[in-house]
Amino acid sequence: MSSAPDTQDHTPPLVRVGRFLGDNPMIPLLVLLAALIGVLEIMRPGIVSPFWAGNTIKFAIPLAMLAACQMLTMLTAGIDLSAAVVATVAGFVVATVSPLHGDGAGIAVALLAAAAVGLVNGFGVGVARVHPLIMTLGTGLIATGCLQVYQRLVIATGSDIPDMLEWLGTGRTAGLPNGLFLFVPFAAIILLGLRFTGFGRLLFALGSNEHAAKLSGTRSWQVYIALYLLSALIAGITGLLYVGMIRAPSLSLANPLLLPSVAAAVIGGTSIFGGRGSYAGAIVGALILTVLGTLLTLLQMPEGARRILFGAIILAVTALYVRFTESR
Amino acid sequence: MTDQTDARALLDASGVAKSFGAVRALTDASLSVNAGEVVALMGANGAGKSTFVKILTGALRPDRGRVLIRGQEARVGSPAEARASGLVPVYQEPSLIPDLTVAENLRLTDTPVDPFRAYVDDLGIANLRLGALIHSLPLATLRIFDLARALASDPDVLLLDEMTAALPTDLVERVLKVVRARADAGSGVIYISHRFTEISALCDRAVVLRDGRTVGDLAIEEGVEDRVVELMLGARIDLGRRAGLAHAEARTGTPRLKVRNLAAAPKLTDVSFDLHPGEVLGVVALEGQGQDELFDVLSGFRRATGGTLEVDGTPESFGHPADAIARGLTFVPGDRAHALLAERSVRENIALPFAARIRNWGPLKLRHERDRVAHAIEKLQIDTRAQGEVRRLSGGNQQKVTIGRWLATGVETLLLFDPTRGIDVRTKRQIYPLVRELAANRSAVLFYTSELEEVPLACDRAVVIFNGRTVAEIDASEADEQTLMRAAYGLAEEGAA
Amino acid sequence: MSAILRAHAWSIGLAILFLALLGLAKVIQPSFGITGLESLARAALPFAFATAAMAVVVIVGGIDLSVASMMAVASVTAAVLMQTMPAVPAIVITLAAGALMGAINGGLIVVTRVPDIVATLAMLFVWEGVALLILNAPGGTAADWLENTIRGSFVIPGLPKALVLMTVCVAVVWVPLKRSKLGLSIYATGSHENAAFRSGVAVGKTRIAAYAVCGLFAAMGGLSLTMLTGIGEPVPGPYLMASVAAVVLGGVVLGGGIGGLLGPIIAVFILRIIRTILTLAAVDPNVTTIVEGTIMVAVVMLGALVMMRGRETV
Amino acid sequence: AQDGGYTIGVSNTVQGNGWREEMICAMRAQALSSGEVDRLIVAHRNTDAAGQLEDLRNLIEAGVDAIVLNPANPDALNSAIEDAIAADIVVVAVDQGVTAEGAYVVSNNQEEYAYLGASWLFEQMGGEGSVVYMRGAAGTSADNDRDAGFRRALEENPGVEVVHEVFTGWQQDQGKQQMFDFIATGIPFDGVWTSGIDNVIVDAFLESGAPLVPIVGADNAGFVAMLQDVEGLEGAAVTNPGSIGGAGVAVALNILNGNPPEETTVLVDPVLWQNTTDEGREQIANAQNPNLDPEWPVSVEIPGYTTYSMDEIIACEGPGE
Ligand SMILES: Nc1ncnc2c1ncn2[C@@H]1O[C@H](COP(=O)(O)OP(=O)(O)OP(=O)(O)O)[C@@H](O)[C@H]1O
Ligand SMILES: Nc1ncnc2c1ncn2[C@@H]1O[C@H](COP(=O)(O)OP(=O)(O)OP(=O)(O)O)[C@@H](O)[C@H]1O
Ligand SMILES: [Mg+2]
Ligand SMILES: [Mg+2]
Repeated sequence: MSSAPDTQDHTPPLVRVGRFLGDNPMIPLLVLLAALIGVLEIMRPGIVSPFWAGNTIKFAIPLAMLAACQMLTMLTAGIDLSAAVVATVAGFVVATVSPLHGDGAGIAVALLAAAAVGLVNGFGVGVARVHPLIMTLGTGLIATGCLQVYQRLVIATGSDIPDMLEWLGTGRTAGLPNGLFLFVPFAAIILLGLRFTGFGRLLFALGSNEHAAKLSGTRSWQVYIALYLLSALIAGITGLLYVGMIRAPSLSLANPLLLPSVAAAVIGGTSIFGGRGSYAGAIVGALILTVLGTLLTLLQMPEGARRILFGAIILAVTALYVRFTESR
Repeated sequence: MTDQTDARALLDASGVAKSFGAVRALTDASLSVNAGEVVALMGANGAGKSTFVKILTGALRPDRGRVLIRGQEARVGSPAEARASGLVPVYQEPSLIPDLTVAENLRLTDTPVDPFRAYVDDLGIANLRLGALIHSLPLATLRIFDLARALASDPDVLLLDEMTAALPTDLVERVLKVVRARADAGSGVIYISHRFTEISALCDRAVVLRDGRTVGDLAIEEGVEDRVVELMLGARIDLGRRAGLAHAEARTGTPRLKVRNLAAAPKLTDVSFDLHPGEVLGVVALEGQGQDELFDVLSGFRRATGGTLEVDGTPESFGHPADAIARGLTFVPGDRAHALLAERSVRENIALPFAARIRNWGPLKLRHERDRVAHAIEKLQIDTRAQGEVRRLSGGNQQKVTIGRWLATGVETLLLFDPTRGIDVRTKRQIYPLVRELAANRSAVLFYTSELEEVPLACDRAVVIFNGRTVAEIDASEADEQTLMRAAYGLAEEGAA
Repeated sequence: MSAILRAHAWSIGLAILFLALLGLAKVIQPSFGITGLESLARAALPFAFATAAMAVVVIVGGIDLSVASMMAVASVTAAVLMQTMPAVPAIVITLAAGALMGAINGGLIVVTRVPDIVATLAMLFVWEGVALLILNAPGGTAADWLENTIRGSFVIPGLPKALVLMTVCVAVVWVPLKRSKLGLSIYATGSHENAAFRSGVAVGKTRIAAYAVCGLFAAMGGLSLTMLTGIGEPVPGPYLMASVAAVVLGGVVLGGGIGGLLGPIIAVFILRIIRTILTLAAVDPNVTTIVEGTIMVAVVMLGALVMMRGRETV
Repeated sequence: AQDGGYTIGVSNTVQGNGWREEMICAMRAQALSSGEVDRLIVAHRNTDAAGQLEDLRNLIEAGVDAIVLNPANPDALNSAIEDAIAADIVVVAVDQGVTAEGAYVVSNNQEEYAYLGASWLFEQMGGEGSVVYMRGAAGTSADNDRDAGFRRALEENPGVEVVHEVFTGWQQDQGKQQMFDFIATGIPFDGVWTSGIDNVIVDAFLESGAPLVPIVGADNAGFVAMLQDVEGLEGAAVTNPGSIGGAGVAVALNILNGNPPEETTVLVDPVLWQNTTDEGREQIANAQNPNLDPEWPVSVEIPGYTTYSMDEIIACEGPGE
């Protein structure tokens, strides 16, 4: 993507600021987030309160978790389009199995279902060498079909969401959503895992140059299977959290989160061509999208104009980010 | 220098500067070339040669500097514009489009086919297929096509960036002849290479870059090499002597590698040799004699179709490079694009093999990694100014990273495929002792090189492959270029080892 | 000859698969015949244009997630215009609007240097919004004669007019383009952008042109929706994922530089006939979704396998 | 094997929401319980009007005797419907009307649905104050019809103003988040009208601790349960039975058997159950069904049309399964 001739800035201070921001890509993202919050506060004075912050974080958590699926797979130049469906499946399954067999069994079955999709994805991508986009699109369809078949069997069982998940999804501790009890350790594992484990290294390596990784002794199919399994499990856990949060196990529960999860990852600086990305960026990306959603909900204008604004802001945010971080 | 910037100058650049973020690739580079002249652009790895060429041909925009074409101030904004004003480059990395055919690549640059065909012929590539897809062709052929395409577009100034680095000796000779003829016909040529034999055979003048600055402009004459090297490196070094090699021990006991009648269809038909611990075995071959296949088989990238391979006395057949690595065979490929994680740091590139196995997927041993990587960087003198992303390193430094990886890991058997390709003279002189040192520590090294002069400098003996078969085994003490060349052309008397 | 065969091996394989599936449809429903083919061609129309649109940008090394949204804009634009003006100028304006939308997408990608997938994801919302502003509920109208241009057979029975129209529309744009220098530049840019730039290709302009062609095809897709339904619908249909799937099934490589339009369009027909067959066989609709997903994955897997074999023996 | 031995085709363009799933199950149950249907071919997926045209033509190809469809749009499907009628296939549109000549319509009255609920809500608010208007999916026919009904009620209550209008896209998570967002602004309001995304709205109040205001929703199991159980919630459920699909199948069979309805359009008018009167509470208690999927409407039958039992619709099995 870097073939256009350079347009070098001649003003040294600007260059220096640009270089600094380029080395710390989180800063422009955080500035953009702060700017959006500022606009929101100006638009609706008084809205930015601890209560609002709690809400925003609460809704950003599942998005950020699904964005982890996208970010991790994108590191290897892949994508996981089945993530949202897997989350939905997990949410629906836990809500329908728990009343019959207990909460533990519900959660276990839900995660097993998620893992099954992940294994199939990993096999398809890593062994059969199907393009991840097609593979996960296909398994997403298959999982949706299976969910529909399954729901016909459980119409009469009713649904019940395990208390633990409701506590996690809707409860607050000291004003902050309980989801953070899940999310903070989760984010820490992803952040540290990417930097300081061999597996993390391999994800970057596969995305950057699979041939080189092979040359160095990596059996890439092992990495792919582990990766897509991991991604599906993350999606499954997200589904559990989400059903606890929305408390309505619908057949399309988390599906609307698919495109936003991709957006959150790429706004956060993950390259879909692999080899580059950070989870911290994806988390901020999820927050930006959530705040943007609020902003637009509260803007009273025709729905069409709202969507145009949404798209335009996403584009502007990423364009600015690209400007800042591209050290040329 | 002023006397050369007369109206005769086809191209005259001065005061060119270019920074990439914090890296100042060029600070004050200048160069001029006249009609009928071949000017060598010389400098150590990372001196800024490629960057200079890219600026002259519009692939990069300079921060500062002035470029005159035939005395006229020119602003070359893109490679297309450069072509239009008669500046035609062959870049260090192939610039042919991988998924298009040869013919389509020609059409893309409006290159006439007939002269192209004629040049390809002159350059020694037989049976040109215009319908062949670029990505199916070997690197050396692509370099030749790149050059023939440039020549066919009838350039005023031809800029060749390490055009010959990936070529075997026979093709290099032809390239030199054709380029010389082109200059004699009135073009100006800017020629980049790290090989002094080529420079003295071809060039009229040498412009030397050091750290992005032009530090010399001298006529090529007897004994100029020392002067150039001194300018390039800012210090004296010794050329062309076997750098205090310890002699290999007697070749007794089980060989590390025992290769018998190895074949990999279609090119490799019958190769046999032994490689013992503590020795460096050279492999000599012209382009396309099966040496690529040999290294692929040994490194686990493809299975042999015949013959046997024994490692420390046990027969092996590798299905994956991981198998080869598990048996201690590590491979440095010729094409660094295949070996590097372009967007990742030098450190991650070097440490890559550490994480490969499932049992190393857990937490990294950071201390250990840091030490090993630092050691490799120091041994190879890798220029780490742009270490955040390997693709920002100069070509030569990228090459060093591919070798450094295995130095950091520790090796039993190292398979080196043309490791000094595009590496500057100083580093080469560092690599030979390094290879010797590995051997001294009871590693075994298989060393293919396209530069015959390297064989006596680094190897204990050499096997020569011709037409997919080993046709000669020559001891280092007898391995002068003449002998090797005769054998490589299949003219040797001796039978296979 | 054999070179041509090899170059189109994938498309030929797909065509054989399609014919086999047609045969299967006939077996399941013996009355399946000319009207069946006509319905199939009509059903394939919007998908084929969406797929052609997607294929062009995938070949140039990008992707356009806003294809379905641009189709919606074109559909409502045409339906609204035809309320007040004759069909021909309305169609011309719609096509121009499509090319403009595509060029805007491409221009934004080139100027902002935002990766294609993000930029077009953002534009997906923008065009969706534009469609809603033009028409906030399904409405508008289409000239009556338009429907007849895709209804029935052309000259010989069994050659659906819809198929003829689609072939003509795609060919008129694509064939000259592919033969031109611009077409070559599109493939070059998709294959290796840096090498293309160094070979003198104006990479940015090429990319914008490819997106403009994508927009043009998307507008044709939108028009075909209006022709099929007689109205304009502001909500994008399910054409985004379907077009990506067909493009990949059709042998175009995500990442660029390889493939054409023939394979993807045959792939569209395969995906459509599978649905017809499943309906004819009265398969449970939930199972239908599973079968569709499985077939998509299986075909690509099989293709990868065949390709691997092919490469080893060559 | 049974009396009629008919083949019936079903076409539906929204998959994965409880209302539509109930509609499909009602069709299956009615086809089975009628004993006159051999085969039910169901084309049930997420698609647009053009996709529904494809499905309709596939059903015609499959040689069905009747098609029961939930149209994506009243005007867009005419060409295929006309083809079907020309092929002597009985066409019955459910839930929404179609404009094609010769097609029968058994429809929930969407405009009335909105009008009824909104009128109750505005009355509950005392004819004045601010209302939060949570619509369905932008750009769809059903949402547009409901908007017309809502606006009519609004005109009749000049003291009421819409303080916040937003599209939920008929998505539970969106609706919930949007409600949270609005509660966070602190702007006061006196009532909420929802287009069927209802229980999550009540949830948003409960979770955020905001004081409850009157809420109008649909007769979804989850919401109806809340009307009964949630302390301090004033609300009303407007019926919008998904079982209309069963009625559609019944009407189609009647036509096939030579008993067409008098009018080609049969509108099923909605009923409102409120939890503020004793009578209403009784209706709610009767309708309530805690076992049902919370997204399913509790009015699983349409008296006079459907003949299946509760168990049969929940079994969701059609003939030949
Ligand atoms: N895109 C880039 N970003 C950052 N640094 C760069 C970039 N391109 C080149 N450099 C740096 O500029 C310096 C000069 O590089 P250049 O490629 O011109 O060297 P060179 O003289 O061609 O070396 P070699 O002989 O190894 O090819 C190097 O330090 C290199 O790392
Ligand atoms: N227009 C550009 N803007 C920014 N970076 C560029 C541009 N063109 C090339 N580069 C970068 O410069 C670096 C060196 O480029 P490349 O590898 O193509 O050069 P090269 O001719 O092979 O030189 P060398 O072998 O010295 O590296 C690469 O990282 C490449 O991405
Ligand atoms: Mg260089
Ligand atoms: Mg360089």
